[in-house]
This record gives sequence, C-alpha cells and structure tokens, in this order.
Amino acid sequence: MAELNIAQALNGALDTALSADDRVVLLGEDIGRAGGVFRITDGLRERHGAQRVIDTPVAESGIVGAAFGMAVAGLRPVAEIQFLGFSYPAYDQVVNHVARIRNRTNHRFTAPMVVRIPFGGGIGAAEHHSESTEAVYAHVPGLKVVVPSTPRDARGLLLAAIEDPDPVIFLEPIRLYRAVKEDVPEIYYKTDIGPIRVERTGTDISLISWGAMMKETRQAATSLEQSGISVEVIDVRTLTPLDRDGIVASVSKTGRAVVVHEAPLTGGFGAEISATIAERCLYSLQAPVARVTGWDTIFPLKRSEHHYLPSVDRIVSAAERTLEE
Amino acid sequence: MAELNIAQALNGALDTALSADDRVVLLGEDIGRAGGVFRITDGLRERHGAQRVIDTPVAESGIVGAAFGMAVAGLRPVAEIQFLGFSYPAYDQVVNHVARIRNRTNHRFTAPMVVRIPFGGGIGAAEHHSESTEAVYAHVPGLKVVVPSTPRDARGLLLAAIEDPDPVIFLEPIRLYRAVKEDVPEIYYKTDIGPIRVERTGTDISLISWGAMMKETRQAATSLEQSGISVEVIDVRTLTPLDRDGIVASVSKTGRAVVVHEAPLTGGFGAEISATIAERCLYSLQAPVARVTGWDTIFPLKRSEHHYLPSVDRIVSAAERTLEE
Amino acid sequence: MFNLINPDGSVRDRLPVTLDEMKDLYAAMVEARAYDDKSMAMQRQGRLATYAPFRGQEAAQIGAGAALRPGDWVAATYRDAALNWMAGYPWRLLILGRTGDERGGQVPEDVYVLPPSITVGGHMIHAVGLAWAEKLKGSSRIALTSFGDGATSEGDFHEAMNFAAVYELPTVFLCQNNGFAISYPTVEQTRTETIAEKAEAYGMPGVRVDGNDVVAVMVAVKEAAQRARSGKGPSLVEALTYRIGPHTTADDPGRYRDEAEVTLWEEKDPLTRVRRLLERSGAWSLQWQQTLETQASQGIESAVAWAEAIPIPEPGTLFTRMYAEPTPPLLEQAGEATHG
Amino acid sequence: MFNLINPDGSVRDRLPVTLDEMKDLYAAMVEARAYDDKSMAMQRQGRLATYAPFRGQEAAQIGAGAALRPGDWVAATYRDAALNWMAGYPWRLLILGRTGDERGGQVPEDVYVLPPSITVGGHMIHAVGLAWAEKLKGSSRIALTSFGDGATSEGDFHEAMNFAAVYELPTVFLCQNNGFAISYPTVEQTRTETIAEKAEAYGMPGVRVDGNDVVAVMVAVKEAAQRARSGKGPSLVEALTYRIGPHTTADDPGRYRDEAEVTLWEEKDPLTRVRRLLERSGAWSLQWQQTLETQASQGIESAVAWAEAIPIPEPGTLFTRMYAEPTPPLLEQAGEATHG
Ligand SMILES: Cc1ncc(C[n+]2csc(CCOP(=O)(O)OP(=O)(O)O)c2C)c(N)n1
Ligand SMILES: Cc1ncc(C[n+]2csc(CCOP(=O)(O)OP(=O)(O)O)c2C)c(N)n1
Ligand SMILES: [Mg+2]
Ligand SMILES: [Mg+2]
Repeated sequence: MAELNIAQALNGALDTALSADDRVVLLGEDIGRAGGVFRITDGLRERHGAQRVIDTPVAESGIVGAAFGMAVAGLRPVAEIQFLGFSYPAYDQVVNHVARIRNRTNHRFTAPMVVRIPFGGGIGAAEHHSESTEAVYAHVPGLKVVVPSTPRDARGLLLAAIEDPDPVIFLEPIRLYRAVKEDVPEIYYKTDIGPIRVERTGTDISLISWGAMMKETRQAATSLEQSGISVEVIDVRTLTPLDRDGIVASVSKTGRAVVVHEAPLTGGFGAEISATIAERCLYSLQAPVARVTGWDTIFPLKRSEHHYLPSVDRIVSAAERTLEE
Repeated sequence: MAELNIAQALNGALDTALSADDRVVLLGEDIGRAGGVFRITDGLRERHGAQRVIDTPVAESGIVGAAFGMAVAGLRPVAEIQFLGFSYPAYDQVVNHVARIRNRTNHRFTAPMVVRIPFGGGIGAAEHHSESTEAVYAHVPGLKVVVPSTPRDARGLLLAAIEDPDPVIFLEPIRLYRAVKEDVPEIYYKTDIGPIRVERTGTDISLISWGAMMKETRQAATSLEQSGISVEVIDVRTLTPLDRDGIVASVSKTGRAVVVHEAPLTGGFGAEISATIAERCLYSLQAPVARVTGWDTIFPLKRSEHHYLPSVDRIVSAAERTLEE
Repeated sequence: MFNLINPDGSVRDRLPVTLDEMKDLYAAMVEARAYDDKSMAMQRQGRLATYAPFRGQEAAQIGAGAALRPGDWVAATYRDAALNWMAGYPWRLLILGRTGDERGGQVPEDVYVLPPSITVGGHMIHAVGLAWAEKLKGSSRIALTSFGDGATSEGDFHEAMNFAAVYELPTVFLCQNNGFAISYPTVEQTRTETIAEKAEAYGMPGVRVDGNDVVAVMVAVKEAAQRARSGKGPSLVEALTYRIGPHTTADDPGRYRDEAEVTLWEEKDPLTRVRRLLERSGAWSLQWQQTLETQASQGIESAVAWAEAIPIPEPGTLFTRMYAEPTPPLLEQAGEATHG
Repeated sequence: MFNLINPDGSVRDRLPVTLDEMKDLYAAMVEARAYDDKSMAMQRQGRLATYAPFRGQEAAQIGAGAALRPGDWVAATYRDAALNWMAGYPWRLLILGRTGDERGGQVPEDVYVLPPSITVGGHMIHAVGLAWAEKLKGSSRIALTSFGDGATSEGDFHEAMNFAAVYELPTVFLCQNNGFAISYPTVEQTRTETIAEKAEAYGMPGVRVDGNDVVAVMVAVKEAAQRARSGKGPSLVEALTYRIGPHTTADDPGRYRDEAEVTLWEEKDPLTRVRRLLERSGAWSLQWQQTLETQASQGIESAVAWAEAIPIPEPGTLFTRMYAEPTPPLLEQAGEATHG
C-alpha cells in the first residue's frame, strides 16, 4: 500500500502493465522524454525503453489509427491524447474503425486497446483544454467508456481496461489528478468495468456523478448530511456499458435523484441517466430528477470558468428543491 | 407550387439560394459534374458555374475547414459531406472551430455556413453509410442541428439554414429523399429553425420523432388511431436549439409519450427528450416515457437491417404499453 | 514509368518470371475478372448490395498480391477484392460480405487480410500499426495497404506515410491510380504529375509503375516488400491504371467522362496483353483459355451458391458481435429484440 | 537556406531595405520582446494563464508581418503574438485573451487576424478558405497562415496545402520550424531534411529561410505574398529558428534538451544581429536603444493596465456570446445562472 494521488496511481498502473505484459506499448505526444503533459507516463520510457513508450508526431488520427493496427496484430496499445479537446481529429478512427472491427469481422479481429484522455475544466486552461465531451464517446456502440474519480479506481480500472478484450476510452479527470490521496494496493488488481460504485449509502436522495464533479458532489452530500438528510452518492465510473440496474436500485430506494456533470446540459450523458431513472423508477420517484450540469455554452476561459462549472451550491439547491417536492 | 419530393425540394432550395445571394457557394465531393451521390446538386454546376458549385478532393476536414474560412470572410458556404459516417474526419473542424468562432471572438468573426449531410439507414447500404449520429452534433454548443422530414420543410429549413447567422448541421433523411411528394411553394420562404412541428394533434399520447423515422411514426399513429386512440405526432425538426416548451406542452396535454429514433438507445438524442419530459411533466405523466430506438449496436449490413430499424410494430407496442399504464 | 510488358504483348526487357508463373498470373486475372463480372451481374439482379467493380485493375491487384508472402498483412479497400483474394480472402466470404452479412469479414484464422475498408483513407494507418506490431515482435511479416488516388487527398494518408517513414516500419503503400475519385479526375485532385513523387515529402522511395502490367507491378511491389522486410522501411508504389466500369453500381460515369477515354484504356487491358504475350510464346491456346474460364466461373458459382445458402443472421447475433461478452444493456436489448 | 544578415551583423548581399526600414524592424522586435518578457513575468505572478513564449522567433514573426498589406488575413497560433501584432492585433487584446477573457479575441473591425489557434494544425485550412473567399470576391487580399514544425505532422496540413494548390489560392504557408513540438525534436518528426521540400508534394514552391534573419524572412514572405496576389497560387516558407524558452510556462525543457543547444542558438539571436548591423552602419546608439526599450515597455505596461482593468465578464455574457441571438434553451439557462 502506498498513499497515492490519481496521477501517481495511473503512472503506477502503466508501469505495472508494462512489466506484466510484453504486449503493452504506450504511444502519444510527449509521453516519452517529457513524461506526458501531466507527467502520467513519467519515468516509463527510462524503465521500459523508447520502443515501448513511444513519442509520436503531433497527429491524433495517426496515433489512434496506429494503435488500432497494433491491437489487431496482437499488441495491447495504450494511446494517450493530450486533452479531450484534441481527440476529435481521431474521432473517425475511434468511431469508424476501433469501435467496429470486432463487429465487422464477427470476432475474427479485435482491438483490445485503451485511449487515455485527460478531460474536464477548472484549471484555468486555454481553449479546448477544458471540455467534457464524454457523451460523444458514450454514444458509440463497440466502445467502453470509463472514468475513475479515486486513486484506487484509477489503478484498478486502468489495469482492467488494458486487459479488456475490447477498446476502452479512459477519461482522466484533470482537476482530480493531484487533488486527493488514498492508500492504493501495489498488487496487480482490477476494478470491474461496468458496475457503479456506491460511495456513500443513504435513503433520502441519490446524487449521481462521475469524474471531477465527484468532488463537488461529495461536498454537496456532506453539506446536505449536515442538515440531517441521508444522501446516497454514486460514482458512475463506467458510462458504457451503463449499470442501469445499479442506478435504478438506488433511486428506487431514495425516490429522488440529482445527476451532476460538467458537460453542457443538452445531450450530455446526464440525459441518459435522467431518462433511464424516469423510465424505470417513475412510480417510486417522488420528485422530478434534477440535472445540474454545465451550461449549453463553450467552456469559458479562466476569467469566467467559475460562472460555468457546476458549484456545490447549485447541487445543494437542486437537491433541496428535489426534496421539497 | 410544384409536387416535389425531398430531394427535389432541396435541389430547388439550393438553386434558389444560389440565385438569390451571390455569397452562396457549394462545395463537396462529386457535387459538381456528378450532381452529388444523391443528385441533390444536380444541374447546379451547369447553372451557377464551377466557381460556385465546387468539386473537391476527398478530404472532409479540408471541405469543412475551407468552408469555415469562406464563411468568416463573408461568403455563405454550403458544404456537403456524402454520408454522416464520413463526417467524422471533419468533426474536429466542426467542434473546435466552426461552433466556436463567434464565442472566441465575442461576435467579431462568425461562421454562417451549412453542412449538409445525408443520414440514416434502411437502404441496404455498405458500412458507414447508415448511421444516425445526430446526437454527437446536437451536444455541441454553438451549432444548430436541423432535420427536415417533409419536402416543404426541406426547402424552408434549408433556406433558413443558409440565411442563419450561425452554423447549421443540416441532416437529410436518405430513406425519405424520394419517398413522398407534396406541394412545395416555389417562392423564397423560410421555415423557422427552432419550433417543433405538430403534424397531427391528439389527446391520448404524443409520438415524437424526426428524420426518416417520421415515416414509421406516422404509420404507427395511423394504426393506433384505427384503434380509436387520439395521437399527437411531433416532428422535432430542430434538435438544437430544442423546443422544450413545444414538447412539454404536448405531453402535458396527452400525459404519455413515445420517443422514436433510429440511432442507438444509449446517449441518443431521445434521452434528452425523454429526460426533459420526465423532468418537466412528471406530475402530468401517466406512464413512463418510452423510447423506441435502434439497438446499442453498429448499424448492420443489408441482411440484418430489418432486425435493427425500429419497426411500426415496435412503436405501436410501445405506445400500447404506455397507454395501458 | 516502370513497365515490362507492352499492350501488344511484346516485352521491354527480360521478364523475371518463368512461363509457368506467367500463366499462373494470367489464370488469376481470369478468375478475378470472372468474380467481377459475376458480381456486377448479381448486383443488377438485386442479389448483392452496391458493388465497386475493379475491371481494368486486375493487373495491379494480382501483381501486388503475387508479391506478398503468407502471413503478410493486407489492409485494402472496397475495390480490392482481387488483391484480397490473392492474399487469402476466399471469394465466398467476399461475396457473403457483399450480400450484406458481417460474417463476410470473418476471414479464416491464417488469413491476415482486414475486411475491405469502406471509408476512404482511414485504413492506411492501420497497415502502419500492423507493421509496427510485427516490427516490435521481431517478425519478418510486413503490411501492405492499397488505396486509390482519391485517398491520397485525405489527411490520414499524410499521417500514415509519415508514421511509417519516421519509425521505419515495414509497410508498402500501394496506390491504384485509376483516374478518378468517383467523378473527380486525378489530374484535378492534386498539382503533382504523379502520386509516386509525393513519397519524397516523407523521405520515402516512390515509384510509378504501369498498373496494367501485372509483372511490372509484381516486381515493384516485391522490391518494396523486400525493402520493408529487410528493415529499410516503407515505400510507395503508384500503379497507374484505369477504372473501366462505373465507380459503383450506383454511379453513372456518363456524367463525368468520355467513352473515348474508356476505349483508349480498354486497348491497354491487363488480361489481353498477357494473353498476347503468351500467344507470342506459344503458351496460349483457345482450349486452355476455355478451361481457365470454365474453372473460374465454376469456382465463383460455387462460392456464390455457398454464400447465398447461408441463412440470414439471427437477430440475436446483432448483440453478440459487439463485444467479447455482450454487456448488460445489450443482453437486455437482445431480449427485447427477440421476444418483442 | 536563404539568408541575408549573418549573426555577426555582416550582410551577404545588398539588403532590399532602407536603413530606416531596418530600424523599424528592429524597433518592432524590441517591442515584441518586451511583450514576451512581460508575459512570462506576469504568468509567473499568476496574472496570466499558461503562456507560450516566442523568444528567439521574433525575426520570423516580425519579418513575416512586415511583408503583409493591410487587409490581408492572418491565421496563426498561440505562439504568434508578435506576428499577430504586426498584422494589427493590439497588445492589449492579446493580453486580455491571455488573462482568460474571450473578449481578447474581438479584434477591431479593420483587423483581419483570427484569434490565435490553440489546436495544432486545424487553422491552416482556415487561411485557405479565407483566401478562397477573397479570390471569389475578386479582391487582392491574401491569407497567411503561420504554424510550427509539429503542425506539419497533422493531416490537416496536408489537406490545407493540397486545397490551396489545387485551386491556386492566394495563401502563404509560413512554418516556423523552432526545433520542437513540445519535447519532440523536428528531426524525429519527419524523414525529410527540411519542411520546405514538402511543398513539392503539392506542386507548390517551398523555400527555407534563416528564420532569425528578419530581412530574409520579410523578403521570402513578400515574394510568396506577391505570387499569391498575382494569381500564381500558394507557397510554403519555412523559417528555420529556435525556441529559446520553454514550450509554455507549464513546460520543463530540461527533460528533453541540452542547455548547450540553447546557448548555441542564443548566439544567433535575431535582435542582436540587427543591432550589430545597425552598429556597423553607425545607426545604433545606446540612447536610441534605451528609448526603444522604454517606449516598448511603456506601451506594454499600458496595455497590461488596460487589460487588467477590464472587469471580469458578467455571467450572462456566457450565454449571449453563443449565437447571434441567444436561443430559448440559453435564455432559460441564463436565467438560472443569474438568479440561482
Ligand atoms: C471518408 C470518406 N469520404 C468519402 C467517401 C465516399 N467515397 C467512396 S469512394 C470515393 C472515391 C475514392 O476514390 P479513390 O480513392 O480514387 O478510389 P477508387 O474508388 O477510385 O478506387 C468516395 C469519395 C468515403 N467512402 N469515405
Ligand atoms: C490537435 C492538437 N494536438 C495536440 C495539441 C497539444 N500541443 C500544443 S502545442 C503542441 C506542439 C506543437 O508544435 P509546433 O507545431 O512545432 O509549434 P510550437 O509549439 O513549436 O510553436 C502540442 C502537441 C494541440 N494543441 N492540438
Ligand atoms: Mg480512384
Ligand atoms: Mg515547433
């Protein structure tokens, strides 16, 4: 066990995977010498060689497309895209090739690969560095979309993603990279892709989120608990395949739900969760599901960021309104 | 007035726009000499010249990126992408540039342009020719996403899109291109981008859809009406900005809703509509909203297409279940 | 432009193939043409989905295929059935795929051919990744990617060429320049005279060969493959040829080209010139020709019969094809799909 | 490589500029450096978001800017503040943008500079579209796009170059080859010796110039611009230079390069060599230098003061910036955002 933050847990997981399995290779911009823009691959090139921790030209489609070819030929590539806002040049490769090869070939060829992408705002970054467009990946059949929010899950889910026989989009919450530490086992362990994690159990209301917004969601839960409300906190962790049963079980019990995400409201993944709850828990729902999300705007630059990011207050108010009904 | 199908109405609208406004230019693969793979631009090169109806190399990012530059410099480009499945190489241009320029420059530069894209399955086409990924555009702030399903709307919405000061993704339902004819005024008229179209009014249940699935939705409505059910049929027409009020008004009245789309269930735009209804009509809802959608699979090839496409039967059954509750 | 056999069947130089090898190449082209003709006919009868004929491009594809070794990877396009077949993709599966059945993509275990790429350009980098994996594994397998002139306009062409060059990967880039990207002529797609010279922008050798000369193509691709196999990195081979048929069965070439141009190219037919060469060598007879054609058409017919006898996929297979194990949402949906 | 002024200030050839023009170019470089230094300092103080310094690249940017005419379009990058300023983008708006305020992108009406592109590569094709519009309108305005060596690896570079060449558009492609894409050295990005030679793959002229020689850059870009303006189509100019500072304030160059290399390039400093040239011509004095520096820093300071005095945007502006008219969903959300 070691006390690690998410960045360290991810670095450790990659190190472990490279050591455990010869087929694992890492590729991406600046991941070698520089150790990645967030230092997630720090030291790995030194330890595992430039053949397996590969610096690439600035060409996202090339990175993902090459990783795809490697995966089809039996390797276990882990590609890094520097920010979610830079993943779109590779969107065609992801949607039209990576996600489809098993289907196209009736299992003959597969793409067991991971695309790691830091995402989310709140660090005062430049344009395109703050997006949360997980929904445009979660809508693509053939992918799995995974989002850890704790150091333990970061390690366990990343090792599971690398072992997964299908392609995984692995989204890393930038704002949490170095925000919290927890004990992370050093052994090789996997966290199942799929099931939600019930982080706190409660009976009055379910707060449901993922990624960096788990931070505000936890804070909101604590604040609500101080007013005597019993809050269930759910970290969705896997957007696809979505654990509908887990979410429905929670809301069937509490009768109320607030879904929180950073992405714009319209067409965000919260819509899927809200719709699922309403469709499946209509008769146990005691109030409409509330969505607390980013606005339908471009993620703003530093000076306006706080106007955009869903705040603890907004979550608490939404929960209170939900509880009043 | 002339009896036109959607393909003809679109061709006429482009012709009208080219005649009415010097700034309008068309660009895309095979739109000139060949008149487009669906012949939507047939005859326009002859009539308006190769300078304004431009055949381009096979390079979707280039097409959209060049159209963007043209729009910023004051033209009104209308780009064609041959199929929605080929739009992803341009996704970066759309999301990171087209949708953002007004915001980035606080209105100084804008991108008044249209990207026309045929979409949807059911014609036994090859891979990538049948997708309905409207949701990945509808989630992008800064765009408008428009989907006509009738010849009149096709003309009116396309002329409105070309005049719109903001970028419009204009999705054309392939399956309906030549399916129906109706009288289409030859004058220059616009259909508002935004409002839903209530195609039939009714009191028992709202069937909500867009694009090619309007066909099955209409058939389902007719079939339900034969059993004495009063059906309201809504053609959403504009996915963003979404006319939430229009949808809520309908379901507040009927108390029941079925949302129909061809795209996969998870993260489809139906989620946004279902969530909106449940969030805003919870107390008038007499049954859970039902979504009848494509499965969470790749759109299959010809032999399995009928297993995938939502059928009239599925819509009718979903409506019946909804009515039983 | 590198060529060896003239349209009249005379040769420029001593051919680096035996007469028997020459006959085999010819037989392969005859078989490929039988497949192409049959596919066109079937499509007209509504038995196949849209079909992209390769008539006129047989030499480019058979020549390239003949240059490969078992185990080499191939990532090619919707128009490359003959190449894919040479690399081991059975006709029956190609046909099954064209009837609109995903199982057509399930090539046998010892065949290393990706299913035909429908999107233009995206598959070139796959060959780069395949080659990269082989290089890292220390194998001597290479990857060949075939694509059209139109595909060289896509950004993915650039990225694939650059990656292959930068990492010195055993990749062969084969461009079949057939004069058009659907209706858009190659001469308008780019301002260079040739596609081959674009290789220089990647520090990679590029050669233009007569794509209607099966031996010239074979030799050029073999050289490129040899280079790749010996660790010297990628090359680009441009096979200059012509699409005699329409782009696909949905296309009307009358809109964008003159019949005269087609006639000109029909005179350079890749099969005819080899037949003339064999005639000159006394190695051709009408009887042999008829035998070849009969065998070819029997082979194709039985492949067609096999493919058409395959029952259409069960609805359930939609769900089981998506992941190694169907996910819970898919299991739920599969239930709905099969029980209503 | 085309150059005119040596690092020691001696000249290779008669310079096509007057002494006064030379002094103006120098003054511009001094001012640009003042901006760059100030920005670095402000970022360290937390007053600016991440900053990408251009120290060492002043000649490339000022030289290119000096080659343009009013009304020409510029589509450049996050590192091109000096170029953008030369094209009319006021320092104060550049600073406002770097404090994290979208209004920094709202250049004055008569300035035709797009806001700095943060994504690598995507903006080159915008210049192509801008140039295309001007060509269709029959104007004599051209578009210049500036980008780094790293950007040439993106597929969008390829598509932009090809479109510009195919349609003979008045576009100038300026590549500032500064040795690195973040940590990845140019020599590893591609197998060609130069970026300039890649132009051949598009049938376009390409030239490499000494990017630390302000006059050489100006001359080369002027020629390219002239070519464009006279309807002869696009060109590529590679300005060979070096990034003296870190990639951005978030970068640690110690991880990937030797200080010795930096020192080598500091000796080729673009300002120093012009100063030496002016000294040789007797046109430089310490007093003049001090005046320049004082004026520059006053200008920058007042721009900073202006930008920092701008109140942060109202929450409501998030919603009004999105479309010509806020859409109903945005109006609803704006209500929620401002009234809770
Ligand atoms: C990304 C993408 N864009 C557009 C298309 C539509 N399309 C199919 S084939 C084709 C032309 C390709 O020309 P070329 O590469 O020369 O190959 P050819 O068909 O001549 O063999 C186009 C534009 C596609 N399949 N994929
Ligand atoms: C599409 C995209 N991918 C990755 C990045 C991250 N990134 C920012 S700058 C940079 C390197 C660019 O190098 P170069 O083009 O040489 O410009 P320089 O920074 O040297 O001026 C990278 C990879 C980005 N901004 N956009
Ligand atoms: Mg072609
Ligand atoms: Mg650089």
